[in-house]
Amino acid sequence: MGLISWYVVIPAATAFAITLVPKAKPMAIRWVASTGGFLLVLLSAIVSVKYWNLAAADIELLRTSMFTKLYMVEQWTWFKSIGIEYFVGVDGISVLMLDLTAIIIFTGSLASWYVTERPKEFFALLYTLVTGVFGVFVSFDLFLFFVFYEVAVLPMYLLIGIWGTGPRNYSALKLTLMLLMGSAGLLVGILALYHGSGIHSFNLIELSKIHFPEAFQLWVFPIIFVGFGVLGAIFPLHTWSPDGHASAPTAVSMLHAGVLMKLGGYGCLRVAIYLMPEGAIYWAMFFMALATVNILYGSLGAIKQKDLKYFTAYSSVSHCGFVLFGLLALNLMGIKGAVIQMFSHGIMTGLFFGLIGMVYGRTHTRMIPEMGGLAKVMPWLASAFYIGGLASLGLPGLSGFIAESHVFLGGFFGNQWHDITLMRTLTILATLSIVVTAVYVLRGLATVFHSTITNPEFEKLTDATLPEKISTGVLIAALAIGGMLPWLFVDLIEGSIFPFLNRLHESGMISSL
Amino acid sequence: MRNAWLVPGIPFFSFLIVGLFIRPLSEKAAGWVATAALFVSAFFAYSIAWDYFSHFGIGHEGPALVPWAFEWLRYQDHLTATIGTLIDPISILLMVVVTTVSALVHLYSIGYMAGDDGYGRYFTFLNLFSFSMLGLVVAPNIVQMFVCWELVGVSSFLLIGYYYRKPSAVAAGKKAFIVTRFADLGFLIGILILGYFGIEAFPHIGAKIQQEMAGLSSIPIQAIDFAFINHPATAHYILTTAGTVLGLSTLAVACILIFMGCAGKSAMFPLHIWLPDAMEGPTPVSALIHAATMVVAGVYLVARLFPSFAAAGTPLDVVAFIGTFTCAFAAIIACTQDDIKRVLAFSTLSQLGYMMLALGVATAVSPLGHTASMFHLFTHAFFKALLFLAAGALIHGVHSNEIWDMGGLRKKLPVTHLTFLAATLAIAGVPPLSGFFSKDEILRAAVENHHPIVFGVALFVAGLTAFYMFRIYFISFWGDARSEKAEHAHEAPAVMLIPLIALALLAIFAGFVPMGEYLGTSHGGHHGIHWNIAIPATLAGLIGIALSAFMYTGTRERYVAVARALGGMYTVVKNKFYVDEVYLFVTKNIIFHYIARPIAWFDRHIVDGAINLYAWLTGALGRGLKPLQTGQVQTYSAWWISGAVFFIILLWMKLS
Amino acid sequence: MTETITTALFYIFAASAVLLAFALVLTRRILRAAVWLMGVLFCSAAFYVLLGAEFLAGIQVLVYIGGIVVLLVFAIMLTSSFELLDDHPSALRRILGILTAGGFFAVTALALLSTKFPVKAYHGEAISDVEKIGKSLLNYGPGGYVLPFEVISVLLLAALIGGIVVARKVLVKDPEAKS
Amino acid sequence: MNELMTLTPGLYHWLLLTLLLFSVGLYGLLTRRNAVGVLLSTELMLNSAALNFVIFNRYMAPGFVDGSIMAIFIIAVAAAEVVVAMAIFVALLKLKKTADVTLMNELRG
Repeated sequence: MGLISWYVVIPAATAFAITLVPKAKPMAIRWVASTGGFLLVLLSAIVSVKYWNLAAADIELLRTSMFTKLYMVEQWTWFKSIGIEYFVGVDGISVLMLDLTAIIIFTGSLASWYVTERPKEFFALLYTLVTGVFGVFVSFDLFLFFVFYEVAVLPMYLLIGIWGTGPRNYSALKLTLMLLMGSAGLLVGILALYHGSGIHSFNLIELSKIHFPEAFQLWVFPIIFVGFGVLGAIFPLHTWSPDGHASAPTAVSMLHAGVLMKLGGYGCLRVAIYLMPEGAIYWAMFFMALATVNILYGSLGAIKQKDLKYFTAYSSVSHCGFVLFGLLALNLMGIKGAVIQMFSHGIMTGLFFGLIGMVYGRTHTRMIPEMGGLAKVMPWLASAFYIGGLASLGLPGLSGFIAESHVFLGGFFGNQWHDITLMRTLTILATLSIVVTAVYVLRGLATVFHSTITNPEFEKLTDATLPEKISTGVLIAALAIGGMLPWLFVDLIEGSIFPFLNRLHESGMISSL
Repeated sequence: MRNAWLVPGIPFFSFLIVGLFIRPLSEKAAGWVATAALFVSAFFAYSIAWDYFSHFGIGHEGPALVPWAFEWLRYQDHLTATIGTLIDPISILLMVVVTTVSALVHLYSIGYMAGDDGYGRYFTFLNLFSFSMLGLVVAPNIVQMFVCWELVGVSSFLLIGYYYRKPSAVAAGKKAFIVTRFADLGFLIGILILGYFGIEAFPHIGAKIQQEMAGLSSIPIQAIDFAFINHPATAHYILTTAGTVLGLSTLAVACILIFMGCAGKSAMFPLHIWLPDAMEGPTPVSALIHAATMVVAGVYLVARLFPSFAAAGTPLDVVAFIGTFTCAFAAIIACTQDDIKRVLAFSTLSQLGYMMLALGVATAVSPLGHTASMFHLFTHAFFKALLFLAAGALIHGVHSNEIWDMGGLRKKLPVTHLTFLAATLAIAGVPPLSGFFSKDEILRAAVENHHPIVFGVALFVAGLTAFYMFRIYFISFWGDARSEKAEHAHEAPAVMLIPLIALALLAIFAGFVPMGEYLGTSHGGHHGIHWNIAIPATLAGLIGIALSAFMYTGTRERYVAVARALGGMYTVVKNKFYVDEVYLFVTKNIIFHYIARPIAWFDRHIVDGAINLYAWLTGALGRGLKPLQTGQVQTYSAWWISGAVFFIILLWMKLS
Repeated sequence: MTETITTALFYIFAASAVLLAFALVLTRRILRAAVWLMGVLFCSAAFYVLLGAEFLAGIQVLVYIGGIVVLLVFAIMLTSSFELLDDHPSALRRILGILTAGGFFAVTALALLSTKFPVKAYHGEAISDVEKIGKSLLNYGPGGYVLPFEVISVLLLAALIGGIVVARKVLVKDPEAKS
Repeated sequence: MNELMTLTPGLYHWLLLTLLLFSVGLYGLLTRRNAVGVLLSTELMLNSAALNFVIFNRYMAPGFVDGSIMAIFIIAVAAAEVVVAMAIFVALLKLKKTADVTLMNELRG
């Protein structure tokens, strides 16, 4: 069993181990969960280093190749008759995503240290969910990809339904139904690809060798893109995100906003754009306009939010808009920016939701107007919140800036298939968001943390405890390293983005002939 | 030259060490370590200046070296953001100014902030600010400039909002950050344009420039380096190939957008509202950030991109116009303010207007304005920092900002009084002191480049400056103590006085530094004074002083009569022409009320509503079909038979 | 001559059967409806005779009228204590009933009339020769009905027991309800 | 359609007759509110069906007796059906205190 399969085995084993731990000892449950998380972080570190050495040699080769080069590949036939196989491997983009997920699940399980209500089922479900997410990022067989995708989406209903707060049944139901609606579209798309391709296999690499007829691509691309877009909170279908996150418990919204929404962006890139370049070129402008709406709409919507979680949910809708915007710029900087934004926004939202959970654990209210002057009482949490806020508004020195500068440059430089002035106006509209983000971040944080303490019993609140300090510390470190030393992972990604561009150029040539 | 990176490096490492390790241990030590770091960095700045000028000599344009740089972030092949240090005359000048003023302010803060509970946090942020300002000064490319630009903005936000328990301070911090952030939007779009056309031009002229610059920089020139952007070939390429936008050439549009960023940071007219409110922060912060260093960043950026501004032409006129207008506008308002720090803030605005208009009047052919602006920046940093620190000592003694609470402090705070007097004389442009020389250079530049209106306004403002500066001097130091607090005001502790005295000396002797020589832009090096400009300037100053002496020293309340005489005009000016209220109205009503709220409502009801409607529809459909199941056998059989009949008919039609 | 007599008899009995049927369906009082049913069954017994199935006519009268209808009348008498003896269906049910039944009648009539039935000439062969019926009932070769014969006996037994069980259980419970 | 023209009762006359009886029975089944009324209508329909067998036997297969046997079986089944129906009816009557079929709609949606 190679290194990569451990990514699926460890979380599944942790989930199983948690079910074995007796109900009476919640402490043991938390320790098992955290060790599971820690192992995953360790594993992702090893894999990243290993990938780094392996991939360094091939960057030149990849500049011209048409197919992503996978490393540490494992392949076993699963259903021979239909051509489904357990085909697992990793390339630059998935390594980054795996690191993100490992960090978020580790900090997530630490942040939910104080879940008192049935911790056993909570952590078991949490780790099944994460198994699904890991599975998606490593699998390169479309069917396996879809199976893990469903495993990632379904536990969400139970997690929000049981441990959530506020109108949890409504939002859990709404969230799951909308995501399933998206994945239904996805299934249609995948089957269309399977039948359209003529070869008898779901293998992504084999499928990428086939040139699908343009008419076929024109209708399959939007279905798959929207299928993933629902999870990436694309404009009209984003309403599940504010409600879903507002009623989800801390670790779940950390995982969901931090990682699951990245599944949407990752899927759009890996399946939609990779297999159907002409479709991507045809539909790019339409979805890019939607993404710009996403960006501005999300950030403007966040200004007037009263509840901290809605506030962050709208901001993550806006940041996910950046991911889609970057992807659709269809040039090197755009896609690279989108991938970095996936990583940096994942960490940021993880930090934000973790902190909101901790503040909620103390003040038992998430309404911004009701809170005030908390900085005096909990300086660590306040400064962590501020660092998260500054990262989200794209302060250089934190990873937000790297991603946003890439996306803006990508959007502004445009590509040879689309009208440059249209892309530039969309980019300038997107840049407006850095001001609007600054407005709502500072407004929100200033009211919550600064000026005088609103109600007296906040005086007695305590600052962060050790597990909380570790989880926020790890996340802040990831943000800072991502921001100050970008060359560590930017080359990691560039190698695996060139194939996407070569396929676009090559197919662009054909469609323009 | 190799250790140029130490100048920004030391404050950065001391920021990390103090912030993470020393602050939790002992606040006192944090203060001293931070100050020591700044002094060491100042020492290195001086040594670099010394090496540079001894190596390349003075009197001619020194080369722009990039002795140390590393590849930070690779966007595209020739578009790599490097982090490095660019050493050339103006960056050395800025380095010297920033490190000196910052070191002295750190020393001063030890006294001023003693006993404050956020003491360690204050020094950490001050170090962060010094690092980002120095990073900005030595930036070799426009991306590092933008990165440090934002970091400077954040540290000013953190420092203004230092007293976070005071809602007004928090609001002021927020306002400052958002306004500068809005201005940085222009800067960012300017970078995007320059980056795009830089990449387009690179294949054609990149190789030639790289080869030219080979000796100077340790790594190959990228498309966003200043050396590349300012190169005449690039400007020529952009002017010829890139199209025009709204009638202006693309280079002009880029430069104007970048100037928007500078206007935000240097608080030029439309974006000046945040500077007066920024006085909420501690006084040393105002002295360092909002007088000497951060606000001049805008002027420095325009100076840094001067060749492309000059090549594009129209942006320089915009700079000149905005500079002159702000200069006059701020000076008028300064005459009516009561809070000593607000007066100094508006005077800074006006002096920045001076620097901008000096740059605006300069042209590629006769860059005298460019030198004058840099010289004024040099001298202004010292006497304005001194003014703020002295005001700090006053506030420290009298515990109130209002000048009307002070009075007759001559005897109680002698050292502060003398240093304050020296600075006021300097800013008023009285001959022997530094203000006179730099203002004279600016006026000469205005005259030589045939800008009579600018010269007239500058002259008028020189008088106004003298007037409002001596107004606060006479009110706070002369006459008798107006409030009991002023009665037992006490002199500031020694650690605060040393920086005052040092700055006073600098303010007095800075004028004699032959700036033209160093910046290598004054032809023939005749540095002498041009009497045909000096006399009217000094006269204007003296008239101003006399006028304010007449109004504010006498026992009778002459200024009340004048205020009443001006009537409505006076109140309008006192309320800063209601610009703040306009901004507040726009943001509060227009943006929050008419855009953000409807979007939040729209999202909650329409988009969300659509999804809920869809859910309700399926439910309603289900409920609709329910009555079909009546439970009575007969209805079922009736349905059954009519169904059979229907199909038989269908079959019948099909068969026949 | 016998031809015209049979035609006349056919029309008499047909008319009376239809009238009785309509009466059965439309009367308000159930008891009367039972009597009309008896009348219809007598007419159909006559039809059997007209068709040459005398044996069947006998069975019809004996079993059907004698047994089943008597049982029905007996049941009606037993439940006469309950108020709903007269039955007046609402207008809507009537219309629906007419429509459905009419529709059915029209469609089936059309279908019957439009199909060509291979009618064979009838030369007086007995269609209900008792000896032949008896033989075929017990004949277990091809065309024999021994299996259905056995099954029908089982069915009758089951119905008998079922009827008693369902009815008796209620009676037992009934006394408590009464007291 | 033209066989109907002659007066002497041919196959189609008989078929129309039984069909009419069956439809009247159907009408009764659908509209009767009293359970027994429904039973009576079903008896009528069963009887017309048995009649049909005999008719077809007479006109289509004179030599055979299958039609009559089927008629006999129908009568047997009708008997069984009535017994069970009446038992249920009596039980329901005791339980619901009414014979009105329309009230017995517990199984509605």
